[in-house]
Amino acid sequence: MTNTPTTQSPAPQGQTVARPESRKSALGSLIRLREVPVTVALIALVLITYAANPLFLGAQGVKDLLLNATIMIILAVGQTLVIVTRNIDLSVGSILGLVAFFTGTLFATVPGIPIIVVFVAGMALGAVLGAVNGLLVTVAKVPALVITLGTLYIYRGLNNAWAGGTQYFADDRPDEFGALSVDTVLGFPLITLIAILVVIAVAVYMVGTRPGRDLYAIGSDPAAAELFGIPVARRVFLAFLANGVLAGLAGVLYASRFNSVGATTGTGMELDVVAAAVVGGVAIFGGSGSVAGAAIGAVLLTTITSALTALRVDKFWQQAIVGVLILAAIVIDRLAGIRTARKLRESEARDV
Amino acid sequence: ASGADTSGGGETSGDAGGDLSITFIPKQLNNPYTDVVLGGGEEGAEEAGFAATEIVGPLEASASSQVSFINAETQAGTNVIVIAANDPDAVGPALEEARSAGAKIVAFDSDTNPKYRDVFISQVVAKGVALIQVKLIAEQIGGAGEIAILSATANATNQNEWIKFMEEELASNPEYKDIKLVTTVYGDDDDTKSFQEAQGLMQAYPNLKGIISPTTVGIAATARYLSTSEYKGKVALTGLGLPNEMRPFVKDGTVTEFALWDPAQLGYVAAFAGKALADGTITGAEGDTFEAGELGEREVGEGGVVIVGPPTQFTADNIDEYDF
Amino acid sequence: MSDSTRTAAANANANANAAAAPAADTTKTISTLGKGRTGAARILLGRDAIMIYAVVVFVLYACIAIPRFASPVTVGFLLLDVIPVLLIALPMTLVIITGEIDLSVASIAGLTSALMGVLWEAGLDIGTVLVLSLVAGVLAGAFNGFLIAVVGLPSLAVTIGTLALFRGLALVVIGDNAVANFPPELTGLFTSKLGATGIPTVMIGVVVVALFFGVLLHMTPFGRGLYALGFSKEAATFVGIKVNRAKFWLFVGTGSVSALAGIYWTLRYSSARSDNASGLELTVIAAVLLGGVSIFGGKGSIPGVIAGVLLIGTINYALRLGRISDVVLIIVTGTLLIASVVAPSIFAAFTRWQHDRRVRRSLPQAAPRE
Amino acid sequence: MSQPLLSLTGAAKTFGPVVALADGTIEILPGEIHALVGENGAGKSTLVKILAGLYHPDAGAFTVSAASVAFRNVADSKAAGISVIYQEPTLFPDLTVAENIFIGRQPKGALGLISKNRMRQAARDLFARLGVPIDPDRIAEGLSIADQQIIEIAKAISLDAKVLIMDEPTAALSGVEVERLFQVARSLREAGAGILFISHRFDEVFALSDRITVMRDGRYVATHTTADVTTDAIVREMVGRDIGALFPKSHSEIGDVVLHVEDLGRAGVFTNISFEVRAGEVVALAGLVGAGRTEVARAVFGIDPYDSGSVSFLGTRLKRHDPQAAIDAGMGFVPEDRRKQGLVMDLSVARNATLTLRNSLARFGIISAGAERRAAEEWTARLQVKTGSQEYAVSTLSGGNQQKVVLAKWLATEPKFLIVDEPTRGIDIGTKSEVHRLLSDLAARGIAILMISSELPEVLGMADRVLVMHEGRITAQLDRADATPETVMHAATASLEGAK
Ligand SMILES: Nc1ncnc2c1ncn2[C@@H]1O[C@H](COP(=O)(O)OP(=O)(O)OP(=O)(O)O)[C@@H](O)[C@H]1O
Ligand SMILES: Nc1ncnc2c1ncn2[C@@H]1O[C@H](COP(=O)(O)OP(=O)(O)OP(=O)(O)O)[C@@H](O)[C@H]1O
Ligand SMILES: [Mg+2]
Ligand SMILES: [Mg+2]
Repeated sequence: MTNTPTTQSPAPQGQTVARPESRKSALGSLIRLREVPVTVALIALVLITYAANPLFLGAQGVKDLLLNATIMIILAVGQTLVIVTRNIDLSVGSILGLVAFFTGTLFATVPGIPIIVVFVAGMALGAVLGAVNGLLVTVAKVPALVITLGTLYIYRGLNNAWAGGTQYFADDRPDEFGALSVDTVLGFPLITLIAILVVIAVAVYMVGTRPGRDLYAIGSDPAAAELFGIPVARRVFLAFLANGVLAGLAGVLYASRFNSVGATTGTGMELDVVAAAVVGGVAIFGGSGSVAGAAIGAVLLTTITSALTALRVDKFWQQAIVGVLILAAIVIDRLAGIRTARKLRESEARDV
Repeated sequence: ASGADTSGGGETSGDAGGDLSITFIPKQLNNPYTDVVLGGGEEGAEEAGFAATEIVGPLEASASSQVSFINAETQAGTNVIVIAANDPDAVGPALEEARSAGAKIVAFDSDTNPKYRDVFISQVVAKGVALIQVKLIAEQIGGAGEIAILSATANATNQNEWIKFMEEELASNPEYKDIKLVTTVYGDDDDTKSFQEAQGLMQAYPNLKGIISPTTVGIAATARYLSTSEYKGKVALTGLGLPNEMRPFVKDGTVTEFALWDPAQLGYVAAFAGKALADGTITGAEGDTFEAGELGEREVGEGGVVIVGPPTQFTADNIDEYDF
Repeated sequence: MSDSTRTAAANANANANAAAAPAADTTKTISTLGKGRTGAARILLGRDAIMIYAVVVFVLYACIAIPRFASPVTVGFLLLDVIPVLLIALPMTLVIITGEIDLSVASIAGLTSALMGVLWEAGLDIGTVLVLSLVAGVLAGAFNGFLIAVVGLPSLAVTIGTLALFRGLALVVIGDNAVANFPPELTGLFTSKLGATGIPTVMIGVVVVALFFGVLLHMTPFGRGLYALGFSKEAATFVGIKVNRAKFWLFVGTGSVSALAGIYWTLRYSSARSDNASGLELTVIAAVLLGGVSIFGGKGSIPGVIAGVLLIGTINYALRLGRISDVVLIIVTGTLLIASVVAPSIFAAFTRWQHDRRVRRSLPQAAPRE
Repeated sequence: MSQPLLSLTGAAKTFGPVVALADGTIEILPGEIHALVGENGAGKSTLVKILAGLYHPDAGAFTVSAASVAFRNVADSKAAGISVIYQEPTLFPDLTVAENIFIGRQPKGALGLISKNRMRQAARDLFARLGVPIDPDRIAEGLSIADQQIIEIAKAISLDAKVLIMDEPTAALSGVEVERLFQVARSLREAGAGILFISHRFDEVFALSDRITVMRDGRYVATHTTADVTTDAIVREMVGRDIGALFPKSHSEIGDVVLHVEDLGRAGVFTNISFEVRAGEVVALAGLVGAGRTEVARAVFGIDPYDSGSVSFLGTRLKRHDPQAAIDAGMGFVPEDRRKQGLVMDLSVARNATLTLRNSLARFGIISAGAERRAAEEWTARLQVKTGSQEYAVSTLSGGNQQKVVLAKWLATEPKFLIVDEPTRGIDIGTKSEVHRLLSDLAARGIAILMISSELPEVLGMADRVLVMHEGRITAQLDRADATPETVMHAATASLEGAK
C-alpha cells in the first residue's frame, strides 16, 4: 500500500517502446503469483494422502472431496466479491441457514413444487438478505464488519424464531432434489458442476468486465475511486447483493446434500469462509486476489480435514493443523508481497 | 394421553399443594428428540398436577450454557428443576444453589454428577442399551469384521458410558471375538459434522463392516451419507434413532434395524418423580416408589436412578406403528 | 499490506464519507463538525454517557417490569455471567482503538482451560497450574503480537488463523476428557458472594483489571499514544510513539486477560474442557463496538465498553428471568449493535443531504449535458 | 469572441469553519490555455474539484457551453467533456498501469470482454506520444511521484475531452517531461480544446498560457492576457501586499552549530547529503516536489532509517531511526501534511497540543489532567489559536489555526532545533505572515530552524541560507545575499538539463 520512493534516473534519450517480452516480466505476472502457493499446497496434500491411502482418490473418495468443497467454494467466491472491495460479510453462515430452512419449508409445504422454482426462491431470499447488508453498508456508511456482525445475529435469530424445533429431513424433499448431490457427470456431482459454473461466471466478471475491475479499484483505494467517478456505493451494494445470492444458492444446495435443515444450520461458517478466501490469496484489505484462488482455498480447507482423517491423523490434531495452514498461507503471501515490493523498487518503472 | 387422562391424573395426585412449579431444562432447544421428550414432560407435569410448567434452555448444547438458566430458575423459586445435563459437573455449583434455595432436582436423559441431583430418570439400564446395539451390529455384519462408533460430543455422559460398556462387551464376550472396534469418532450432534465424520470413517477404514451411532443426530446423518454413497447396503448401520427420522433409510434398505426407547416417557416419568420429591413422598433414596401416571408405579434403583423402560427395536415391519 | 491496517481503515472511512470529501482526514473535518462541545456538555452528551444512561434506564425498567429482578441475587448471577466477556472486552478495547482486532481470544481462553485441566490431573499444585496457564496465555498473545507487529501481517487474518490454531491446541492438550475435580474451596470462591451484597467475590479481581486498563488507556502517556496511533499511524510516529512495540504489547495484553477469563471459566463451572468459551470472540467484539469503540480505531473508552457489556448482560439476564427465549436476545443484540453505529451516520448523512439540497435550490437547475 | 466552453462565477465552498473558496470565478474559451495562479491555499484545487463535480458549490453560477449545469458527481462532469488531473495523484496501487489509465472504459474485445492486448497497446501509444515508455503491465504500486503524474496525464489526454484541467501537473516533472507535456497541451489547443493549467512556476505559466487568472484567499482577483502582464504584477495580486510585510525577517545572532549532517544517504531517495544548521539560523531547503527534501528531514529526525552517513546534534551522534531520541535531544518536526502527520484530527485541541508532552506531564506514569489543561491553554494562547474551546476536535479549526496547533505542540517541548516542512502550505494569508513572524522570533531566540518550502517567496524571504535539492542531491548552497529566484530555480531544475 505504501508508495515506495523510487529514484528517477533521467530516462535515456529515444528509448524504444517496451518490447513484448517485458510483459512476461516478473512484474507482469506478479498478480497471478498469489494463487500459486495454495495450489501447490493442495496438490501436495492430495498426492501425499493418496500415496498413503489410495482409497482417498477412489471414485467415492473424489466424489466426497468435491461434495465437501462445493458449498464452501460458492461461499468463498461470494466472499471474495465483497473482500476485494475492502469490505467483509460475516453474515453468510446465517444467510445459508435461513435459506436452507426456507428450502426445506418450501418442499414440505408446497408438494410437487418444481426444483427450479425452489432454486430461484432460495437465491431471491439470499438476495434480499444480502441487499440489507449492502444498503446498511453503503447508504448508512457504516463499516461492513460491524453491520454484518449485527446481521449475523439477527438472521440467526430469525432462523431460530421461524424454525423453532422444526427440522426438515431428506425424505421431506423430492428424490430428484437429493439426487443433485448424488448423481455425477464424468465423476463430478451435479451440485459441484453448479459450483464450478459459478466460479467461472464470477471469475470472468471480475477479470473481463468493467464493473468487475471497478471492484478491484474500489478496494485498492476507495478515496481515489470516488475521486475518479467510479459509482462506489452502487458497486459495493451489488457486491453484497451478489454475495447474498450465492449464499442463498449455497443454502439450497446444503438442503440437497445434507439430511436435516433447522434452526442452527450453517452456524459458525463465516470465519471458515473468510479463511478460505484469505488462504486463496485474497488480500483481506481488498484490491487484489482472485475468485479462482478463493475457490482453491476453499477446496484446500475442506480437503485437509478429510485428508487428515484418511491419513488417520489423530482427530485432536486436525483443527490445530488447519490453523497452522491458514497462518502459513498468510505468511507466504506476505513474503511474496515483500519480494514484489523489492522487485518493484529495484526495477525501473521505464522498461528499456 | 388424552384430555380425560389429564383431568384424571390431576385428581389422583393434584391434591397435595396445587401451586407447585416445574421447569424443564433440556440439553438444547430446537432439537427434534428434545421436543419429543419435552412433549411427554409437559403432559406428565399437567397430569401430576403442577400449577406452572416452563421450558427454558440454550440454543446450542455447550457445557456452561445451561448454568444461567438454572440460576434464573433458582431465583424464580421454581420447586422442581428437571435437567438434561450437557456436562455432568459444569452445572453442579448452580444446582447446589438451586437446592439450597429449596428446589428439587431431577436429572433426565443425561445424568449430572449424582451428588448434584435427587433422582436420575434413565431411559434404560445403560448396560442394556449398550448390549442391544452391539447385538444388532453383530447380527447385521454376520459376527465378524471391523466396526466403528460415531458418537455425539466427546463429553456426552450417556454416550461415553454406553461406549464403555460396548467396549467391555466386545472384549469379554467370546461371540464377538471376530469383531474389531477400530475407532470412535464424534459428530458433536451436528448434522454436517456427523455426516463428514461418517465419510471420513469410510476412507480411513476401507474394510469397515458396520457403524454404531448411539445418538439420533449421528445415526440419521450417517444413514444419509451411506444412502447417498456407494457404501449403501455394504456397510451396516445401527444405533439409537428416531423412527420419524430413520423411516426413509429403513425403507430404502440403508438401515435394517435400530433401537430407541420412547423419549416421551422420559419426560413423563421425570415430571411425576419431581412431583413426588416436591410432595416429600420420596427422597430419591434407593427403594422409594412413586406413581407415574398411566405408566404405573416406578421404583428408585441404586444411585437414585429410575429406569423408564426397555428400548424398542425398529425394523421395516414395525417402524410405521411409531410416530416420534 | 504491512502497516496498512490504519491506512485501510482511513481510506475505507474516506470511502464511507467520500461523497462529502475525497480524503480520510478531510472527511473527519466534516463528520466531526458540531462535536465541538465544551468539557461538561461533551462528557454529559458523549457516546459513553449515552451508553451508561441506556444501562440505567434498562435496569430501572427491568426492576419495575420484571418480577424478582430487583434483588441482590440478580446482581450476583448477572455479574457471574458477564465476567468473561467483561474481562476480555477491556484489552480488546485498546486493541480496537489502535485499529487492530483480535479474534483468537476465545480460543486462548479455551486453551488455558484445557491446559489447567491436564496440569491439575498431572498432579501439580493449583498455584503452579494457575501460573502456567497464565503464562500460556501470555505466550499465545505474544505469538499474535509477533506476527502482527513484527512480521507485519493484518491482524484480522492472523487471528482468524490463531483462532483455529489455539482451539486446536486445546483439543490436542486435553482431547475429549473433561476435568472437574478442582479444589472445592477454590471453585467455591469463584461462585461465592461478598456478604449480602450479592456481588461475586471475583469481582474484586475484575475491578482491578478494569482499573488497570482504564488508567492505562485514559491516564497514561501510553494510552494517549494509542488514540493517536488509532487515528493516524503517521502522526503517532512523528511524536515518537513506538507503533509496533505498542501493538505487540496490546496483543500480549489480550492474550493474558483471555487466559484469566479461561481460568475463571474453568473454576466457575468447575469443568476444564477444550470447547470452553467457544464462540465468545464475537460476543466480546459486539459488546465492545456497542460500547462506542470505532472499528477504525481512535475512538472509544473503557467506561463506554463496560456499559456496553453490562447492557447486553442485563438484557440477557432479564430475558432469562422473564423466561423469554434466547432467540429474542440474539435479535436484540444484533439490532442494538447496528443501531448504535447506524444512528449517528444516518443523522450525519441526513444533515449533509439537507445542506446539499439547500445548496442545489440556490443553484440554477439543469441536467448535465450528456 | 467565441462562447466559453465553461464558465464558473461566484462559486463558494466551505468546510465547516474553513472557507476554502469564497468567490471562484473562471472562464475557459475553446482553443486557449488558461493559467490559474494563487498562493497555496488560495482555493485553486477546491475550484478544480467543483469543476470536476466532486464538490457541490454552496453558491455560484456554473455553465458549460452556455447551458447551466449542477453536477451531481464526477461522472456528470466527465459526461460534460471535462477531464481533470488532480494535484495529488489518484492511482490504484494494485492495478496495472494500463488498467489505471483505462479503468471504467477499458477497450473491449471478443464477447464484449475487456481486451488486455488492446488496452496494453493503447497505453503504449499514449506513452509514446508523451515519450515515456512506462511498462503498462507493471502494477502502479511503488511508482515515483513523477511517473504517477505522467500516468495521470496520459489518463487525462486519453479522454480527449473538450476541457482539460491540470492542477500542478508539472510539480514533479523534469524539464524533458515538462516540454513533452507542453507539446501535447499545445496540440490539444490547436484541436480546439480548452485547457486550465495550475502552476506555481511562473516561467511555465508565461511560456504556455494565453490568459492568466489570479486568485487570493479563495477570491477571484483578476484575469489578464499573458502577453501584457509581468511576473511582478501577478505576484503583487497573488500576495495582496508587498513581500516585506509577509516575510518579517528579524535579524538574529547566528550561534554555533546545532545540527551537523554528514554524508547522509538512503538508497533510491537521497545521496551524500551534508549540511549544518546553527543556532538562531533559518536554513531553507528548496527544491521541486519530489526532490527528496522531506525524506532527508524524516531521516534526520529518525522517522525513516538511513543507509549511510551520520547525524550529530549538539555535538553528540543521534541514534538512527528513533524519533523519541530526537525529541528528547531537543528536536521538533512540523510535518508537511498537517492532516495526516501533524495532527490527530479527531482529538481535541488540548490533546493535540500536549501530545508531545505526554511523558513529561506524567507523574509516576499518570498524566495529571490539570497540568495537561494548563499546558494546552498556555501554548494555544501564546500562539493565539482561535478556537471556541480546548475541547473542540482540532479538525473543526481552520487550516491556519490547525497549523498553529502543530507549532504549539512542538514549541511546548521547548526545542533547540525545529524542522518545518511546508509550514504555510494551504493556510490563509494572514496566518501565513503570523507563522513567518513566529519563525523569525524563534530564530531570534536562538532556535535553529530547517525550513522546507516549495514557495520561492517564502524561501527567499525567510532564509539566512538556502540549500537547493534536486533528485536527492544538494545542488546548491546559497547565502541570503546570492539567493534569487533565478539561482534557486536553476539549481532546482536547470542543473538537470546541465546533466543531460
Ligand atoms: N476538504 C477540506 N476540508 C477542510 N479544509 C479544506 C478542504 N479542502 C481544502 N481546504 C482548505 O481550503 C483552502 C484552499 O485549499 P486548496 O487546496 O483549494 O488551495 P490551493 O490553492 O489548491 O493550494 P495549493 O496551491 O497548495 O494546492 C486551504 O486553506 C485548505 O486548507
Ligand atoms: N507518495 C509518494 N509516492 C511515490 N514516491 C514518492 C512519494 N512521495 C515521495 N516520493 C519520492 O520520494 C522522493 C522524495 O519525495 P519528497 O516528497 O520527500 O520530496 P519533497 O522535496 O519533500 O517534495 P515535497 O514538496 O512534496 O515535500 C522523490 O523521489 C519522490 O518521487
Ligand atoms: Mg491545490
Ligand atoms: Mg516534502
